[in-house]
Amino acid sequence: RVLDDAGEARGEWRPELSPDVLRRGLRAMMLTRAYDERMVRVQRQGKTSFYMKSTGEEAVAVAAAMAIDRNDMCFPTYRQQGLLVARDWPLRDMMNQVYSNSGDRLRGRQMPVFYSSREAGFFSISGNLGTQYSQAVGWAMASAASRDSRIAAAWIGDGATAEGDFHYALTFASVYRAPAILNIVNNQWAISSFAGFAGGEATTFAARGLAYGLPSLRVDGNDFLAVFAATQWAAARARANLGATVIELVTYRADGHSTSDDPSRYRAADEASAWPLGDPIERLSRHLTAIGEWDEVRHAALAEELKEHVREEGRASEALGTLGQGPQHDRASMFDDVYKEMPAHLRRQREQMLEGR
Amino acid sequence: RVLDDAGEARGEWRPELSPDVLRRGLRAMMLTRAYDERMVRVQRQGKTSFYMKSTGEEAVAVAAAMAIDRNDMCFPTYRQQGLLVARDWPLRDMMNQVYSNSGDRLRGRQMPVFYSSREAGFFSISGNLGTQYSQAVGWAMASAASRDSRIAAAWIGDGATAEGDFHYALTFASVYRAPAILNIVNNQWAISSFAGFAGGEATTFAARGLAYGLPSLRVDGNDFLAVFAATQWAAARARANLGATVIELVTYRADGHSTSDDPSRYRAADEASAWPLGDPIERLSRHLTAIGEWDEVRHAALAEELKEHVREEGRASEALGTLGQGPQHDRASMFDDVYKEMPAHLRRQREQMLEGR
Amino acid sequence: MARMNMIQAINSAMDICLANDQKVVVFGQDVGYFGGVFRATDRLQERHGETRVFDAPIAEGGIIATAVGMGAYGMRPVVEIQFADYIYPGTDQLISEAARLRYRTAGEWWSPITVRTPYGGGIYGGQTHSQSPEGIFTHVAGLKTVIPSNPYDAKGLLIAAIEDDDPVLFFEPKRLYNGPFDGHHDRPVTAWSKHPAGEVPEGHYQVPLGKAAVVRPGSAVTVLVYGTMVHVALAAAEETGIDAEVIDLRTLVPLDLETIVASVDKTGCCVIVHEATLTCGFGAELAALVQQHCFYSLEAPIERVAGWDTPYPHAFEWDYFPGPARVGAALRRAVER
Amino acid sequence: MARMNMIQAINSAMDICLANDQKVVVFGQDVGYFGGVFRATDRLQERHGETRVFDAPIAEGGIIATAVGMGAYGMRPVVEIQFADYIYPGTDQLISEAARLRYRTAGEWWSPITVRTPYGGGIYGGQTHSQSPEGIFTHVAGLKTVIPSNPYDAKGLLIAAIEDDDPVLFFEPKRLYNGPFDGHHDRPVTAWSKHPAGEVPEGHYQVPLGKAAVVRPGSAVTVLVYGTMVHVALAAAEETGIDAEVIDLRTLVPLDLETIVASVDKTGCCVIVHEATLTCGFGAELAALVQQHCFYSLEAPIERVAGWDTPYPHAFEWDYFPGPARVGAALRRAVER
Ligand SMILES: Cc1ncc(C[n+]2csc(CCOP(=O)(O)OP(=O)(O)O)c2C)c(N)n1
Ligand SMILES: Cc1ncc(C[n+]2csc(CCOP(=O)(O)OP(=O)(O)O)c2C)c(N)n1
Ligand SMILES: [Mg+2]
Ligand SMILES: [Mg+2]
Repeated sequence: RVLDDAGEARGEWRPELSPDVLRRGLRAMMLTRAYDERMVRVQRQGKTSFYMKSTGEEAVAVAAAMAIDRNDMCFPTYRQQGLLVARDWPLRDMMNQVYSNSGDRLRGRQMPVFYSSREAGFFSISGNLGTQYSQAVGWAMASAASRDSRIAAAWIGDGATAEGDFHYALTFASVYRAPAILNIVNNQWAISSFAGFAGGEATTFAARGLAYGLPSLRVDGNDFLAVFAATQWAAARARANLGATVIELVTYRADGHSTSDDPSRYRAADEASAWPLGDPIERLSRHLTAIGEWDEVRHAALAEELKEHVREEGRASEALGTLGQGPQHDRASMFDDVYKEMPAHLRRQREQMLEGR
Repeated sequence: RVLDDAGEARGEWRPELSPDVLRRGLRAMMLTRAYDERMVRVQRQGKTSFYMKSTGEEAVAVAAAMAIDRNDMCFPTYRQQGLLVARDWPLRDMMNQVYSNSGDRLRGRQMPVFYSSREAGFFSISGNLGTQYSQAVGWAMASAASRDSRIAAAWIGDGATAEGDFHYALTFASVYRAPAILNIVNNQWAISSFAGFAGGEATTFAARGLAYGLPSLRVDGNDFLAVFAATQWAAARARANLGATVIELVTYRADGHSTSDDPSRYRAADEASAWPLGDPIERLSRHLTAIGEWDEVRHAALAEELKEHVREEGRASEALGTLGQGPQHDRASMFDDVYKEMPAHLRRQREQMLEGR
Repeated sequence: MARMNMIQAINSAMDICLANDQKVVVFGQDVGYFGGVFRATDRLQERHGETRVFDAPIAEGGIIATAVGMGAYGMRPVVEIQFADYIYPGTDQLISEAARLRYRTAGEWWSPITVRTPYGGGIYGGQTHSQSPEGIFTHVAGLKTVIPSNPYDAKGLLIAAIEDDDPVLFFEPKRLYNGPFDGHHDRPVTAWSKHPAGEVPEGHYQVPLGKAAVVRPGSAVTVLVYGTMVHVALAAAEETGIDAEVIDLRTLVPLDLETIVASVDKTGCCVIVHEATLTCGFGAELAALVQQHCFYSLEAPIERVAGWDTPYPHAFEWDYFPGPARVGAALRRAVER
Repeated sequence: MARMNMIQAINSAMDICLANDQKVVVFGQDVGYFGGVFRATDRLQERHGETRVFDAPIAEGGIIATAVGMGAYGMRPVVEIQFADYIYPGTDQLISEAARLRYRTAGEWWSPITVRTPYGGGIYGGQTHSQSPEGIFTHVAGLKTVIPSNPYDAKGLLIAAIEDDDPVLFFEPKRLYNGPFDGHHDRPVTAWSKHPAGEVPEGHYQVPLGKAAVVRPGSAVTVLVYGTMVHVALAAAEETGIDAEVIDLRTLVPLDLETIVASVDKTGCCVIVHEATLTCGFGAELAALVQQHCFYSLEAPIERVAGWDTPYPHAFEWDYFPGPARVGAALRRAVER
């Protein structure tokens, strides 16, 4: 932890960051939150089927994205949309995916928020928890074997650490010294069950890394500066071919698991309002204010600007359709990309569908 | 480690064991080795298809079996035949399994050495590495839930710790405080690859347990007294409902992986003869001699007696058949036990086989 | 008698088994305190305690592995895999262990586990919340596979599965939880409360494993279905006016071949419908068996209507889902021979 | 031209791909320094270095997962699963990831991995060293499944698989490694060196995926086989003197349906043989397709000869293995209609 309650940055882990960089981080976190808020609204309006927010966890993704290189490869979960935002990926493209509309690069195939962007170095999100974590290590092994300086950064939730892929990732990362940053996002909840059900009570998640001989850090995930500093350190190690680092990011899922979830059924109503660890956005803006680089007027203005920006992007995306209203891609396209070339049996099936058989 | 090179027992972990108990342990280890030697010979003679020795690892199984209760449940790998021997299970019954003969309780269904004995508290050995480890934790959870004082003891090889089941076992054991002893048999080899390929270079296997909040011990697996003491301690913890303990047993696979293996292809010829950590049998007999409870004459006599015993048991078992010569169970029995009651389609298939269709 | 939807019927089955047999335990992700993401275990922890109904780590492999171990101890674990799409990390323990334990020990040990898991599409779940993987497990000797299509059967079959001494995979058609959805996604679904099969006894009863049900007698064509497709087939029969005999298999393994053969010998043709992808789906086995046993009474090729051989596409759910139109067309082709 | 057994042919295929394409890497348990428990990767580490040919931890799930990640990076990983019986911990990464990556990203990413694994019985391997799990993977859209039956095809198909941009499962009939075993376990096996298909070019060539081979032309009955069963079927044809047309499928998915249909339309009957358990094996799909496409030319029920629906029993290997006697009996039944 670098930022204290007063917004002061303390300790040796305090990174040297210019006010501009800090403001960029603040902006990306605020934009991520504004985006989340709009998308939940449009989901309620029936414009799409599902949505997942990252409220309270914006620093985990945004600070990490800013601490690694633009072309390092990210293997995220469904709660790191902040990576795309921090990498200035167009919101309208993300919205097109959420709407499965005619502009969706994924051609309406994936559930909302399962983004993919090769260009943004953002690996395809799988609905299956944990699988990306071990894949990231494979990607990093390949990068190292190719004498490529790019590293891989992966994220996994506290709950998903119980999957075999977590164990595979740490084992292979240790055995092959993979240049990877293995982030564990401990937001204290896995849908309705708290982190203890992944073994997070008996010890920390960071401790897991040590058991494989991997240096491991445990940081305040709502502290932009701390996340940035830890990630920067891990990235430098990986690039120096010193291998992988495990980073546990302690944060808090401030909202429901998804639009299909009702947290009031399993956690105290006031727990969220108490907001353990505080709001990462507030904390960074307090710090900027403390160092005289920010104030309420600018904050309010920025909030307004971002809200307007999200609205515009939303209009642009909805012009390309929504899941509720369409338009969408041509349904016949659903037979493409199962294989590189469409085999005969899929051509037959496409015919059948078009003939209504 | 309790036994030093001179055969002296030192340190606070030194268990209070009567010379009789030690002699029983020595006998079981020597019998296990004599058994292994004969079975490899008969395999070479074509009397069965396959065999796996535990040479050099006898203490791992025998001392553990003696340190837990007779009705605690063991979930072994294929290298803990010493458990059955230490529990005085008839060798001829084990041989019947190896021969898949008419006396084989498993009705010729399993490959040699994949023993199973409910009566001996020895769980069915699976060909699939690691699966028994997580099952043992489930068994232990059930025992605890049933307020049963029996505990589970499981074994896994260094190589197999890389499987997901290892991670599941430690996670569930930690979350549910399962009364289990989780042994990791680090014999430094996994067929041709050394323990480093399971991440055993960067750290110890015992360290894995700590990462899940489980107390973990690392013991000299060729030291009968050390294995006994560690197991006894872990068993007491489990029975007091303090949860699971991880024990790494450092030992050495003194021979090939199996009769299908040729270690000269992947490890130095003299490595085995150097015998890292020494021979557990020699070390215990040296200790007994040091305390004036054993001598060469008695040792030689015992060796002779055991050899004769194995020969007799072999004759008794071979009278019931060998894989090469038969007799075996009725082949129609191969349709039994797929389900509790044989469904129609299997009855049809059995008919077909008998009619040669 | 009470009126129950499918979730309530499934909940009641577990509730009764927990009450009748101390050896029954229920666990899985979010099933304990929360009562399951589909509410199937609602209140069970409250009623039966935390040691018998509890939450599990997110490790399907570990859930099934520990269930197998508990089964070996002598318990009857009932585990929930939150979505059938997530069962794959558990395949090794299911195929290599649960299915084979009795065989490899010649009956010395066995694993009487029940694995409940919601399957099938129709809820905009995309490729990872819509799959029908039953065909993978029906290939595995030693496993039983059960798929109910209504509350009455769901409760009776689940009780039978839990009380059965073999490992049973119990696939729950999630699209049917609230009502007999017939594939007309543009129309409101009638609630189970208005359906005869929504009449469910409160107490203990079994619907035997391995017995199919003729849910619509007919003479023109035999339709083999299970789960969600039962109601789609019934709708297609009504809408085409074709006198189809609709057979709800209910149990895939062991299969009620007699009922199938008797029907096809009578009708002379057969349409098979499932939501799983076509190639190597359970329909392939059905077609192989029907042509083998009814070869001389078949008057037309057996038709398979199934999910296309692609992942389940989020936006094109209703082009993927084998609805009444496709099934109706197949019925027509079958009778217009 | 050189004389190679199947292991040498497979080794040569990997050797050539490693030499031609820096993006090819080979790894798996014991494949590096040791050269594989079946010697398939013998000397490859020596020739191509430890970063391109290496040992892996005992974690099939991790092996396939890291291969998928390497594939996403742009490499062409070729991994070995030591026995097909141990592929199950990798099913999630194969089914949920490798098979779907291209689809779910609309072609933005893909996973050109090749998974080699020895399958089938006949070596007294019992239930955990004898399985034929191909039918589980042929159900999965996005995967290709290849099974060679001789050294020439093995090399050409493996090169094609490695150079293919889709994930390919390459099942190697371990009983054929040393010779064309025909099921007569009581007779010596003739070595590949005495078999025409043991003539293998030293250099690079492909046998295209998706093309079957008519290995024995005939007019009386069509026999559909792959892997070990090719030689069993040929033996059965010779021994019964029945003029069978034996088709070696070579690739199961995508399937060469044309060749199959043309043959059955000609012969009027069809026998399908595989070693995998009968129920829901790949033979079920073949039977379903043949009856659908050849209904009006079929003169007798399609026969399936397969492994019994039990685990592979160690002591009764030869009662389990579908040998020439069983296949011959099926041929007779087919022609004596
Ligand atoms: C293999 C698998 N099992 C179960 C699920 C269902 N599921 C989706 S999210 C979730 C909880 C994940 O919790 P955590 O890993 O802590 O991530 P968080 O949602 O807190 O960010 C579960 C159980 C899944 N998607 N994949
Ligand atoms: C799931 C699985 N993968 C691979 C194998 C093949 N295999 C059998 S033993 C073995 C080596 C195991 O090494 P280790 O766990 O250290 O046990 P040890 O043989 O040294 O006692 C391997 C890879 C297997 N039996 N099961
Ligand atoms: Mg979480
Ligand atoms: Mg070992």
